[in-house]
Amino acid sequence: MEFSSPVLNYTLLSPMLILLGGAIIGVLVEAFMSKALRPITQLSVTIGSLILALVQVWRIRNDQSLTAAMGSVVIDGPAVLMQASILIISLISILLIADAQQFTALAASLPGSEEERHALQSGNQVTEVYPLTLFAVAGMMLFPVSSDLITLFVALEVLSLPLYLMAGLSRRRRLASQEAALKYFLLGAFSSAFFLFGAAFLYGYSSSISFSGIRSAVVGGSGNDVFLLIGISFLSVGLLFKVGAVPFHAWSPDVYQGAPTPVTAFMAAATKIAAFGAMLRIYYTVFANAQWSWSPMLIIIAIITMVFGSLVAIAQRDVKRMLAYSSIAHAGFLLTGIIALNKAGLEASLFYLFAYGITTVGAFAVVTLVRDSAGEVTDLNRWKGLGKRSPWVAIAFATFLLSFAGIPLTSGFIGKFSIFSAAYESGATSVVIAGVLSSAVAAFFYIRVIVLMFFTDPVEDGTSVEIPSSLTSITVIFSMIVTIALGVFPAPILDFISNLATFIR
Amino acid sequence: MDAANYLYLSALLFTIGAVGVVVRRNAIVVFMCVELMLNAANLAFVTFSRINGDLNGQVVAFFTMVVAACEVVVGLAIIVTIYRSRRSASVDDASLLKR
Amino acid sequence: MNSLVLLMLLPIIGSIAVAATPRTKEVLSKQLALATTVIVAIATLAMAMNFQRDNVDLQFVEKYSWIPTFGINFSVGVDGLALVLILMSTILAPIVVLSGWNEAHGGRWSVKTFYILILVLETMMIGVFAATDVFLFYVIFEAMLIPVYLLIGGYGTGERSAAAVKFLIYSLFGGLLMLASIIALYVMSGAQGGHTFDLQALSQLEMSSTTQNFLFLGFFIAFAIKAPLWPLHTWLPDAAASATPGTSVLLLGVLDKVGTFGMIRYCLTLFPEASKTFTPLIMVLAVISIVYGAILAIGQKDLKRLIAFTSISHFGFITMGIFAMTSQGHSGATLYMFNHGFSTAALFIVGGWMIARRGSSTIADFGGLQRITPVMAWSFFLAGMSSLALPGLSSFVSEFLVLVGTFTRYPVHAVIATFGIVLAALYILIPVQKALHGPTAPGNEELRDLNIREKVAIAPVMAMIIALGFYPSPLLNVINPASAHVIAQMGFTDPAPTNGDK
Amino acid sequence: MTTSNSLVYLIALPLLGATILLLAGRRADKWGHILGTLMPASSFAVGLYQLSLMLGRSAEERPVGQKLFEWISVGSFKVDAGLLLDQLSICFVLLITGVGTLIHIYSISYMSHDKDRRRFFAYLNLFIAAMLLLVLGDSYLNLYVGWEGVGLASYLLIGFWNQKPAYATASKKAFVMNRVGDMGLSFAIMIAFATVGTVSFAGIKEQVDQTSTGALTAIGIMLLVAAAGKSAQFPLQAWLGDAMAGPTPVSALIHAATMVTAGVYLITRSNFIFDAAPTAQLLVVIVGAITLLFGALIGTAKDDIKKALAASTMSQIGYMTLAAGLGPVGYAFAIMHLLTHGFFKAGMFLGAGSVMHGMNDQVNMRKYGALRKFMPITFVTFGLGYLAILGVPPFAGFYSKDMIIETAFNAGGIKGILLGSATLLGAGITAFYMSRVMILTFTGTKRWDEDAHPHESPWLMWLPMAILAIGSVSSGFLLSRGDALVNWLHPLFDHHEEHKHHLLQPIVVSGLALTMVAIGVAIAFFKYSRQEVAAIAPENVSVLTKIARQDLMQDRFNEAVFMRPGQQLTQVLVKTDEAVIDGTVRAVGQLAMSSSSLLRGVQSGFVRSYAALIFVGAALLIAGIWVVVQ
Repeated sequence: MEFSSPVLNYTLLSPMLILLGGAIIGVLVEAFMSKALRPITQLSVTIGSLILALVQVWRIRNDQSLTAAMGSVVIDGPAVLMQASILIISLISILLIADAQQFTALAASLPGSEEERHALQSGNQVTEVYPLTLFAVAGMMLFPVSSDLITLFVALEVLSLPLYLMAGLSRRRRLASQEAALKYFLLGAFSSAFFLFGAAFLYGYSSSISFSGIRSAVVGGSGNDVFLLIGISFLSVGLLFKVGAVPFHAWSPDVYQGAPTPVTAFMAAATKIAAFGAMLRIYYTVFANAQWSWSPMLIIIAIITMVFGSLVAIAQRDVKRMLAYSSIAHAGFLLTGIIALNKAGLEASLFYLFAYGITTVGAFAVVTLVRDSAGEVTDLNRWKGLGKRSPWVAIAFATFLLSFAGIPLTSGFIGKFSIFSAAYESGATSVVIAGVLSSAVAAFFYIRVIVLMFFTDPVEDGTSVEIPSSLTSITVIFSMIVTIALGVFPAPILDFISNLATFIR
Repeated sequence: MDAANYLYLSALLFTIGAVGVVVRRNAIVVFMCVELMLNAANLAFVTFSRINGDLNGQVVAFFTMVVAACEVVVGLAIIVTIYRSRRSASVDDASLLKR
Repeated sequence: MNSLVLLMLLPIIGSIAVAATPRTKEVLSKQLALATTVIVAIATLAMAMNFQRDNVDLQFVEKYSWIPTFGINFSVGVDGLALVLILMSTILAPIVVLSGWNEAHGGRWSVKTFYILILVLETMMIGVFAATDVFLFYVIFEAMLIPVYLLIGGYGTGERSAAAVKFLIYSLFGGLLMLASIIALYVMSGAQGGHTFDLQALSQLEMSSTTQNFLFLGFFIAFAIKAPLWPLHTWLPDAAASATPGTSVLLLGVLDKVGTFGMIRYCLTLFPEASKTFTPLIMVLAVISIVYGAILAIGQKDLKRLIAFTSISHFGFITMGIFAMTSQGHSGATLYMFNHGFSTAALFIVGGWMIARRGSSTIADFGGLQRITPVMAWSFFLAGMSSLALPGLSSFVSEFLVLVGTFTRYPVHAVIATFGIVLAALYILIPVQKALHGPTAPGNEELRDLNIREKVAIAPVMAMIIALGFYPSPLLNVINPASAHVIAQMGFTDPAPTNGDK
Repeated sequence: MTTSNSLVYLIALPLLGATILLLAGRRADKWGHILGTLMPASSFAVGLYQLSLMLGRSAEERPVGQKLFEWISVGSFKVDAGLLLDQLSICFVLLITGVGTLIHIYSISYMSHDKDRRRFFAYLNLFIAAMLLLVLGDSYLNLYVGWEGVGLASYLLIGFWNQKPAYATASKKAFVMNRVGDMGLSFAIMIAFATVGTVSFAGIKEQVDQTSTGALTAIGIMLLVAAAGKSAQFPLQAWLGDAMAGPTPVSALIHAATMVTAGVYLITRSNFIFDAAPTAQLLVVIVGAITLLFGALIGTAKDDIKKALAASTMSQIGYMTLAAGLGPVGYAFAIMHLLTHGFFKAGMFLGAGSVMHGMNDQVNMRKYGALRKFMPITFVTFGLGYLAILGVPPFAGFYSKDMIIETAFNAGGIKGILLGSATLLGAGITAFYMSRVMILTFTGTKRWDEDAHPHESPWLMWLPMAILAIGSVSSGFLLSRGDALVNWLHPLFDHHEEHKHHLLQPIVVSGLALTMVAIGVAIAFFKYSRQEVAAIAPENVSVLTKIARQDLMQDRFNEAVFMRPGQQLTQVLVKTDEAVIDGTVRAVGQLAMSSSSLLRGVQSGFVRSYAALIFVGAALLIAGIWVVVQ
């Protein structure tokens, strides 16, 4: 049999290729560059490739193609929007990652060992985190645009594996950090096994691994429904795990807490976009006609997720954990966007993902600022009176929290409103009501933090706000501006989204 | 012989693997169980490819092996670091982060 | 100047000016705030002059596209009802600033922050009454909570942050229920010819009676919490007890009016049928609020809490008047909103001065003030008389209109409510006797009487209370057409005299 | 109806006075009392001027009105700020301003030692203004304004010395019990509007024929409640005794001459309603009868001179109410007794004040005695008033009271007998307790405190007493001469049933009355003049006396039935609000909290349990989808 050489549309793939290229350069830099120059070079390479990729995405924003890579990658409006959001989020997260204080000098060394201390003193700070990030970003870019099972699976792994490692790189509380990495890895692998198994049955059902093939099988209704159902449920397990929906959420609080905060920020924001992007594409295109089967379960999961997340967050005493649970709750809200299964739902989800991502990065960025001699302070009780110590940081954090809570004039409110109205439009009233009620519960713990910061007096325990570099401040300020701008004048973005938000099949 | 039996087998292997993940303490073993699950999936793919009479399934199987290999690299790296710092490969010891 | 938007901008500009002042120049920021509020008040009066009384359509309408994707406009306009409430808010603002000249000093944050918050709040107060786009209304309705929350939590006394949180959670909860209803309306409007939030358009929507009932509840509960109506009232006493007098005035005088205003503007306009369905229940709740609030007021030992409970009773009257669906009840209720603003303001302001001087808000700590500080005592007494609706004072007109209007359709409710006037005599005269009469209580000997600033601040309120008692026509002439319009839209007509069915 | 633009001045002048005195503050201390006295005097002048105009017109032309402005107008509910001066209101206007002026004059001297005299005059002026509004308002709502206005003024004046807690309480009590009555008035107005569609006197009068008796009865009963509250009639009488806490001139003006008679005015003014509602009318009579005996009995046991007089006031107003309840034949006599009573009771109160003035504000009659030598003028004026109230011819009471007794007997049937005998009995008891007052105060031996140096009061005080004394001598004769008052008021009332069946001839009535009086006086004489009076009230007295001393248990009753349960209810509700309603809210919060910490348990920290969670989740998911599909 003769093979025909694959036809690739490099322009459309360029954003991802650029990132991979940058990543490889990063690896080489790590290997051969002198330790003095390494950090700055890595940073510039990373930022450079991210910006380049962003530019590329902007340039291809109006191109549409099902055959960017022999039909395994689809580039359409939503794809562009998701990739753009991922890149922007990554850019501002990189600014946080650039703070070397957060990362262990030598991941391979034993915690507290001579080796580690030496590496630290000699300033022999390894910077593998940058290429890892780029690989992860590349994976995230690929995940929502892949249009066959292989690509989907590969992309999933490409985005996951670097994250597993990054989770373990924290400089302080390394044991916890490594534990986080372990948990994340084992559970991630576990869930991707489900994912793969589901993929196998979809293949079995439709005798095709391309989305279009599966979709036409679903539409046609030919084939063994049992396979389809097994396929859908197991594939969903893999995806729901990534987005952190109950009961597949268990990893996220631990990992969010254990991982270095910049990584948490990156992970919490970007992974959600990638995973939801993929979900949106799969459920809106591939499974759309099988809605009868999955919609009810997804509704239940969504409700459980938002209620659980909001409730458990109340009792949290650790900022990062609290944010983790709040992100679980938000996963629930985002699921309503998928349940909606209409254009409004797609637009709303895309807006929500972007807005939420920005706010999340901002919030974690603030977390990196509150420190004492031993590093970050994540114990909420020690955040008391932050508003007195450094009002602006506190105000920024308050803004992010209010946006999470969905108070009007913040991006969070527009997001909630649009996604709920989309869900209501599709008749999923129960989800909307559950969402509204759990928002009420959620508001409670966000406000508690605000009270803590502004209305309780500071305790003198060396907790202070120190800004590592102007990069972090850029992130915070940028996120704050976007959060408010999207709340007050969302019109331009919304229009931009609604122009592009149509899946091509 | 009926290809469906291979599916039952793969389902069985998958379940064994999943149960193994839940019950075994040693990180390495847990990881091996995950590998078992992946291979169960592979078996399913191959079987289906046989049933459907095209090669896609087998191609997938190859990809999966590669991916699995990468996972091994990352996984072992993490497990080894944990082992070195904790002197134990039991996943139950690693429970600092909870509630 | 007939632009509501400009009117809304004025306080913002003022707040920016205040923000620009150096932290040390506290007096300057106060003066700026005062100047702004006075200008706004004058501007509002000027607009009120140009208001065409007998025109029931919205006036001073302005409309700017805001979020076209969702069909949201920044559209404002007023009818008699809204105009009267805006007038009340803007007149109260300078009085609050002047009377509470020093109340920002005990706060967590700088004095100027206090006035920035007040001015921002004033903008929102105008906007919330002027909004004719449901989304815009909701946004302001929710956003308003933040400045009030900060004012209570930041400058209040006692359990201020707890009270502030209670207030916020209560309101947010109600707001979210309302949001659910708003979403439903929005979706339905989309299904029936184009997404919109325009009040007029939404009032035309077709919907099943069940839907209408649920959506109505979404709105009504939000408003019933704001107003507050029994049994959703428990946040108010705490909030009022911890807030500064000025904040309490704005809270009870203006913000809570948003609740009763909303009942008329949104519940009745958007869900006429559902309103009728729920009227029996609401009337009962209103009557309970009247009596319950009064009795609890009698039982209070803390002056601020007492005033808060009297307001619960008064809001009962307002709600009753609204849902009685007679022109007397309706106009009475609206007039009541206005008058209550001033009589409660008077009580809180003067009470606040007493408390500030004595350093305690426990009624038992006062005594014999009539001889030590006659002017202050008299102001308090007059405020009290207005609160118990003494004929010849403004509240009497509104309260009696509500009662008469209710009686013609709901005699039993009206009769029970009327017992409230006896209880009112008690809840006012008991504190009056304890605080103003009797022998001079220890710790009261040295109290100062009102100074010029305070006299200037309270004089207009008192003037208003007396003048409107004898000559309410200017307001009634503005209110009547609006109320009549609503009643007509609801398809009600006043019951004709029965002659006892002879 | 002819209009007059000067009516408003009647009210405006005293109101202006009050405003000036209150706003001017201490600055006005020098001249406050002068201004305060001039204002009612000048409205008295205006009143006389209006009277002269009235006399110049034919009976039908006499009523004049004045519309000031549109007060309230919503839908069909239209009320103008309008005044009405007719034959009835002019009587009141003159009484109020006339007696009022005298009492102002009296107060100048009586209050001269009080540093708050200016404030006192301000309150008095406020009262005059409110009272005039009450009698001049042309609709029930306008009347209501004056009605509560006098209530306020009375509250302020009773509590004038409110630094004494007891006095402050007394004033509060008065206001609250009045409010109960006011509630009745507002009910009446509401019913009127709901049934008749208007609240103006004229408007309702026109429609009486079209209106059902039931509605009218309801209105009537509610008006009666109002009247009872204001006029201290049974069962709302309890506040009057305590109201004596106010300075004596106040008791004279408000709680004897004018305000307490407002109830009688209300009933007379509403004659068209009561005439058409027999049931309501009957109730009026009953209330009147009960009260006149009730008050009289209390009077017999009081040692406090002012409280004794207050009790007698209550009883005398009972007479008026009774008369007003007898319908067209009674109204005029009610008003006549009201006027004469205004003179002699005010006079006696001022007398009492003068006595207290001399006795260091001692009010206990057992500490008086033999004062006639020391304050002759007071003795004479008081004495004349005494004779008047007894109804000894030719003094004022003789005319007015006998008319009422006679009309009562002539009410016909068993009703007539009962009422008649009640009034007769009342006359007898009145004679007894008034003689008791006379004897204890002016005759017998000195029972003074050591520091008492009784002396006649200055002319500023005895002059008004003298003038009132003249009134109490002559007024009855003048008013009844040729049925002057009856004819004067005649046009206001419609006399469709003019069939007088004379049960007893006037002369017989007078005879009976005088006999009763004689008996009463005799008993008093033997009980208090023949034997020594104890300076301290004896405790070993009959149960009846004990009860009478406690105002026939009225306060006990109110406390037991209203106050204590009320207080308990309040306490319970306060606790409930905290525990139950707010408790529920807090419970919800608690629930969230606890469920939160419960659910946290899921996050055990063991990776294997997380894996198990995923495993189970996947199983459930597949099962769920399966269920859904089947």
